[in-house]
Amino acid sequence: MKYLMHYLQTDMQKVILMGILAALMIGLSIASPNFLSITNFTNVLLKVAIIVIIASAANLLMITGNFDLSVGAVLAFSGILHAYMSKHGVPVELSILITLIVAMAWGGVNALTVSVLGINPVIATVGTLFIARGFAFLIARWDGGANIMMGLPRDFVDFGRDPVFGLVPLAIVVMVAAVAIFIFIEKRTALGRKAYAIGANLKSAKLSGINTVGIVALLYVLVGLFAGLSGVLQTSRVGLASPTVGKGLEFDVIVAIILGGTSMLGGVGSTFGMVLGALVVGFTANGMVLLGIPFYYQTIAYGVILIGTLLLSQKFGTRAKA
Amino acid sequence: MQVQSKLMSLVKNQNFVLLLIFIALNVYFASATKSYFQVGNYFNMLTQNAALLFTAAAATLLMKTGNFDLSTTANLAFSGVLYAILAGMGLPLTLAALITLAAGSCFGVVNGLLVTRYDISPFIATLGMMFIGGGVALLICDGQSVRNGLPANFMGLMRSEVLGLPISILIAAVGVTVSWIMAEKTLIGKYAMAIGSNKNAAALAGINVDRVVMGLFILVALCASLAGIMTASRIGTGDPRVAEFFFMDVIVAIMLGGTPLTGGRGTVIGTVIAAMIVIVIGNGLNMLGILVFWQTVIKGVILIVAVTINEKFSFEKLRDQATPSKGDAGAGNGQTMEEWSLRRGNIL
Amino acid sequence: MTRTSDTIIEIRDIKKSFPGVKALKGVSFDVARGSVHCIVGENGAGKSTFIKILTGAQPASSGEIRLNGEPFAPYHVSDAIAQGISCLYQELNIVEDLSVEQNLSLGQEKHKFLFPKRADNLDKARSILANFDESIKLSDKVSNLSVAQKQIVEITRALVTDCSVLVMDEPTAALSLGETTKIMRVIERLRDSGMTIIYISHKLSEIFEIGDSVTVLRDGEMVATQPLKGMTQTDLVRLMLGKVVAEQYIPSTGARDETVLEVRDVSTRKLRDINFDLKKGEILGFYGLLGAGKTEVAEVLFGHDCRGEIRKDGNIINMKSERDALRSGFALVPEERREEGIFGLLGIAKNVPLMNMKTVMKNGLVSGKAERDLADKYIDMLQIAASNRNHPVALLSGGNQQKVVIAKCLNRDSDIILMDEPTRGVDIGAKQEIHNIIRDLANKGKSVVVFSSELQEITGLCDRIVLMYDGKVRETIENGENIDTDYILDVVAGKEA
Amino acid sequence: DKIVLGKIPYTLEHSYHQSIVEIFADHAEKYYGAETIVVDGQANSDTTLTAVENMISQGVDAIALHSPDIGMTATAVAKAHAAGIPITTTLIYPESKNAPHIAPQEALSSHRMGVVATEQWIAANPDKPVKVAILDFGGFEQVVALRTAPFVAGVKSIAPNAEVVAQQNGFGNTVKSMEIMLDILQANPDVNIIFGANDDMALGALAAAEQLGRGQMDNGVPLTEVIAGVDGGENAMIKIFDPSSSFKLTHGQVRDNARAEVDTMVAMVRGELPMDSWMEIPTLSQEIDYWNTSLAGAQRFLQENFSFDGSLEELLSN
Ligand SMILES: Nc1ncnc2c1ncn2[C@@H]1O[C@H](COP(=O)(O)OP(=O)(O)OP(=O)(O)O)[C@@H](O)[C@H]1O
Ligand SMILES: Nc1ncnc2c1ncn2[C@@H]1O[C@H](COP(=O)(O)OP(=O)(O)OP(=O)(O)O)[C@@H](O)[C@H]1O
Ligand SMILES: [Mg+2]
Ligand SMILES: [Mg+2]
Repeated sequence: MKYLMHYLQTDMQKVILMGILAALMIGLSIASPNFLSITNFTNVLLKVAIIVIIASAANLLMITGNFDLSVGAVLAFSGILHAYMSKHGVPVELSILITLIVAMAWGGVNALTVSVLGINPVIATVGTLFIARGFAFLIARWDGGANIMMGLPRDFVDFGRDPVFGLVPLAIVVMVAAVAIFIFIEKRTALGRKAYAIGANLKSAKLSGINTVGIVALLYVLVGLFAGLSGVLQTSRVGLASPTVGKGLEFDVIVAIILGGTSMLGGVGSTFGMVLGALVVGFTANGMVLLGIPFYYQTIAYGVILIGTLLLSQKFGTRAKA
Repeated sequence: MQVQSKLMSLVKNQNFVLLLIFIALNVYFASATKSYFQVGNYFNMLTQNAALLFTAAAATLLMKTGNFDLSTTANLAFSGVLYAILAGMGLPLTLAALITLAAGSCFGVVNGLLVTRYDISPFIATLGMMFIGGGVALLICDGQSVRNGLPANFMGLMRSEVLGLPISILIAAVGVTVSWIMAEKTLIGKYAMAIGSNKNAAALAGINVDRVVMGLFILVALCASLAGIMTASRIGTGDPRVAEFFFMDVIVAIMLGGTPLTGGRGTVIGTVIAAMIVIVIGNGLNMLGILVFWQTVIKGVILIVAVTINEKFSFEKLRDQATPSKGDAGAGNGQTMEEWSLRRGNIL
Repeated sequence: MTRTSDTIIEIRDIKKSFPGVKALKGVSFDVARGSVHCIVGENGAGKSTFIKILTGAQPASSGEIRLNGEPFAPYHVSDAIAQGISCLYQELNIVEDLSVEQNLSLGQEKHKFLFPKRADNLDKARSILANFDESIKLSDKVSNLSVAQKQIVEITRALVTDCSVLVMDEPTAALSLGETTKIMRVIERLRDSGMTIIYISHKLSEIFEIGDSVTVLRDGEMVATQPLKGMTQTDLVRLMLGKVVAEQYIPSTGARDETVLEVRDVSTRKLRDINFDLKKGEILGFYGLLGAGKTEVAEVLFGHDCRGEIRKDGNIINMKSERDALRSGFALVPEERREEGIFGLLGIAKNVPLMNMKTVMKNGLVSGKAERDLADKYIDMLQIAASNRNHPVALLSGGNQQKVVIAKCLNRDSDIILMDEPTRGVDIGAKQEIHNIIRDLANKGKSVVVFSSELQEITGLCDRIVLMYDGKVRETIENGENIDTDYILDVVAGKEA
Repeated sequence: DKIVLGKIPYTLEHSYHQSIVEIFADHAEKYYGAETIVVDGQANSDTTLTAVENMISQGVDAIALHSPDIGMTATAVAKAHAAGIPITTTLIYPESKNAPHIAPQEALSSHRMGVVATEQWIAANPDKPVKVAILDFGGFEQVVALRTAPFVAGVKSIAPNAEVVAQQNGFGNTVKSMEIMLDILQANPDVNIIFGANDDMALGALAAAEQLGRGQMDNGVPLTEVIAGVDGGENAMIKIFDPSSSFKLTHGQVRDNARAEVDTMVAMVRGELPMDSWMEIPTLSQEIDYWNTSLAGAQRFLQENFSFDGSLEELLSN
């Protein structure tokens, strides 16, 4: 009981998110007869999976006080690269491997500019965004079109579509794994502890001998890796690689993270909260399409949820107010 | 002696590097394509980007306080559509513009309230408003651009000239100058800087932080709204999907110009030069006939390189690095209790 | 000395609670016009909280304040300023990115349509500033000043404002003797000109020097308000802590013959040819006035660039970064705890192990139990006052934050511990504890270097004392029973011997 | 002197527009020795107008504009005319109607697709009432006029009781369309005719259907639904001629459009055509579907319009 009270006090935002989620579930099951079904939940999870996979790494990155706006572009680039290589004779496994390495290299570029050179993450990662996105289009063009679909080998799509153990789609398995890994990192490893420390006070962290540059760099590389992995999963599932995918994904990722209670300045936040944030966004979008509401209301709803959740947690959260 | 020290301080100025980059780009484009270095082309660039220039200049003041506005694109689209709707209803254009500005400034009021009164971080508050405003813009015109019943002089605003200069350039010049005066000559600039550098200190010094921030949010919203009116009058229609990347351009210009996201530093001049760099690159690459995808790549590279040069190798920085100083990392990382409560989720 | 004895401020039953903490539990006292009214109490007693309420920086939960007989409930700092209450807060509240001049007038500028008018009190500011430290120019950017200089700028700012009540929360914590004395003189002058001053300090000598009456807070409650005349230091300490502490130099028990550190001809832009040795089990003190270069020495030993030679255990070491220094066996308690020491958002338990994660790891993983045990160990050892070990450190009082920083550093278990102003802003009870800890460390064979601008701390604690002046080591002396403080003051003030 | 033609495509992010630019430049070079300058409009009226202005200041001889917006088109045409530069529009024309317009007859083909799709569905599933789902670009009126409205009209001409149960913005994007179509099919499992306002969206809809175990035909006999798109690129064509996939119809026109643009522009430059009078130059947007188009026809279509150099048959066989 005491623990519960404590939880309510410190993690109001998560409680509110759970409340919203519950309200969504109840409301939608009443409003739409087709809401409560395994396929629908699978659909929502599949959609949310891409966001959550990237956000699990990006969340810890944001806890250090940094963020990455290039994830959408890296995702598109990776999808295209993987498709391009697979189409031109590289075995799918090898192609995935190379793609992931290249995706980490994109993360490496961010690591270099932001962490090593100390360039502001907004500009630096927007720069990467432009470059990666530009090359995504160029690769598709070199392949002779605006996207790559034809001539992809069978096992290219099988990778994304075959369920694991014949049950669960791969993307969902990867999502669960990513979340588990990062909850573990966050709770049980020195890396997690140090990431929080870096976000809480960079200077203190340096003076305490924490390898601030290295840790932030590592997280950028991981975010790149996860963005690449998402790109591979997505292209395989859709069976088509398009350089236009993932536009605005960076905002989806950041919104999920922030809804979950992570501070953009770093120091606080949790993977679990991020998952809740992503689910709220995912189910809202799902519900609105189920109910046939035009897309601009969806945009508005997105904004209202974002601001509303924070207002609510502001109001009910017991916060040390100055 | 005097001249020399003046010169030195110019060279040490961060904006000097930006200016060099700007000049270099101009020289390159002028030599690479004959259609670039022409008065008409410069007029074009300025007219096309007048709104960006004055909005970025005003938003520099806001960014100096450590706040920023992502909802400018939404505001621009909303205002353009609203202006066209009002004009199409037969309202006199001046009245339509005034009503639009009033409505557009509501973005600033809401942003400001969320940030100051409810302690929501500017990122979240204005991102939320970006979604909401963008949705509303589409909603009021049902997703279709507004052009029915527009009066003949609907585009008059952007067509008229004063003393041979397109009016949009004049508006930009006036807007930039006003922001510059506010930043450099009035207390607003100083207060903005103080708020961004150390909000607590500013508040404890008796500055009404909330009022300054609120005022600047409204100022930026007014600029974005005016930008919407100008864009509508330029393209001759109220288009809800216009200028998608306006907010990004504004923020990139400000940050490239030397104002960090956390505020406390920055100059309007720097922003304007940086904005001109971004504008010139876009125009020049088009003139060179470079494939749009390569343009994207080149823009990214230039962005990273420019900001690296600006942040790492400007003369001012080199001098600072020579002095082992312990004060530099401090800004923005202070940890008073007040700040803590702010940060715990509110600053997001 | 003309003193009107009427009351300027009446405080009635002020209460303030924060989530989980009752910071003030009903404080009532009167402040006499034209007096210097001191407030003392342990760290976390609620002094700063009270000041914030008085000056409108925070609202009270309940209670009433009357100013000149009128109810006074400032909603914002500017309300208090408008009523003639000017305040110098405990934590540095200065805008790094502005110049000294801009800081001095911040928030108080006279203006016409927001265009500032030329300040007329600039000359006054300049002369006050020059009185303290001539090297500070009005055009300097504040971020280029040292901590102490920033503090002086803040004091000057408080002094140039026209006010009838001046509140000062530990103005001298960062200052050395010279400046402190000057501030004492200024305060006396202001009081004589009729100003009321509310003064908070952990340095009791200051309280006795200038105070007229004192209010003692303990744990949010008011213990006493009484005139200082006739009180002794012991009386005051007893009121504050409920016990008596006395401090005097006790030499460390170790042998002190093994040299662990030799510093030879170390120079930086500020330091010139620094030479000294450090023995095993020794407490070495660095003393000097503001800007003498103490912090700079600490930084050099903690991995900053320098010329010259540093030998540890006889081997030359070459440190390029803080991490190198830590690896070479140094640990630092930095001067600015808020910016360099604590992780404010994190709880105590997460702060403590950060310099040495191994102490909470089991099989390569962080063990929650080890973490809790470690935190409890230090909370107990250093008597950190916190409601629980997950209490975010930013919400602790200044002195307790300092203890967390020390705990973090002790946990590193380094051979050589550098402590820059280890007890700044720490109450005298806690200071005693910290000193005991330092002595313990030395007795266990660690070497401690203490950099302090407080002479009492240096003479009460250190075995040997390095006297610095203007970036140079003037002299190194042995501490002992009859150490000549006047001589020390002459040396560090640069007087030729 | 060499003629310089300015071409402003809607956005180069889609293969349709990439192809049009390619054929345009080819044709201009081959037949008229003219040079082509391409500036991307990036699907944005602001950027597109900027491109027009810059081309005017560069002094091109004529401009071919594919604008995203009707109102802006009028402005662009007026600006070009004021500078004495001939301009053509395509798909989206200004209400001012004062310049030649290349008009692909999309509405006809969209209508016909509606008819064919419905006929096929009803023939195979006479007992299942027709339910239509549409993915569009979020309310662009031109898309309504040329694609979605005629398609629905075509459907209704066969099945008067047909119902549009869902219409959402697919953002012209395969992945987004797939996600949205999953939700649509969840809410309306009885949807049996799906129209994507371009092939990318139709492909997204197909991917969604496939994930749900639908998207299938029995040798061209509709089992689960019929999907139609627009453009006719090779990605779509492969699905259309795969007898087991439910994406079966599309229409498009690239070559004739591009050529008509170039021919009109050059004629205006040479003074053979007035530059400021309305003229509609129709081109056929060829309807292609599994049931009525031969593989050879499709192969030819791809070659002519998308510079396709492979063999459709070969692609289909593996
Ligand atoms: N914003 C806040 N939120 C929560 N607790 C607070 C806050 N501010 C102060 N406290 C708590 O109130 C108590 C009183 O703190 P205060 O800063 O007034 O102490 P102090 O007497 O000034 O101590 P010191 O001598 O160390 O400066 C402490 O326990 C502190 O942790
Ligand atoms: N951030 C800084 N930038 C520039 N100069 C500095 C900075 N910090 C200190 N200095 C200067 O370096 C000199 C030595 O400073 P240091 O901090 O080592 O002195 P100190 O003896 O520790 O005194 P204190 O801490 O009391 O100021 C001083 O003259 C000071 O003005
Ligand atoms: Mg205090
Ligand atoms: Mg010092």
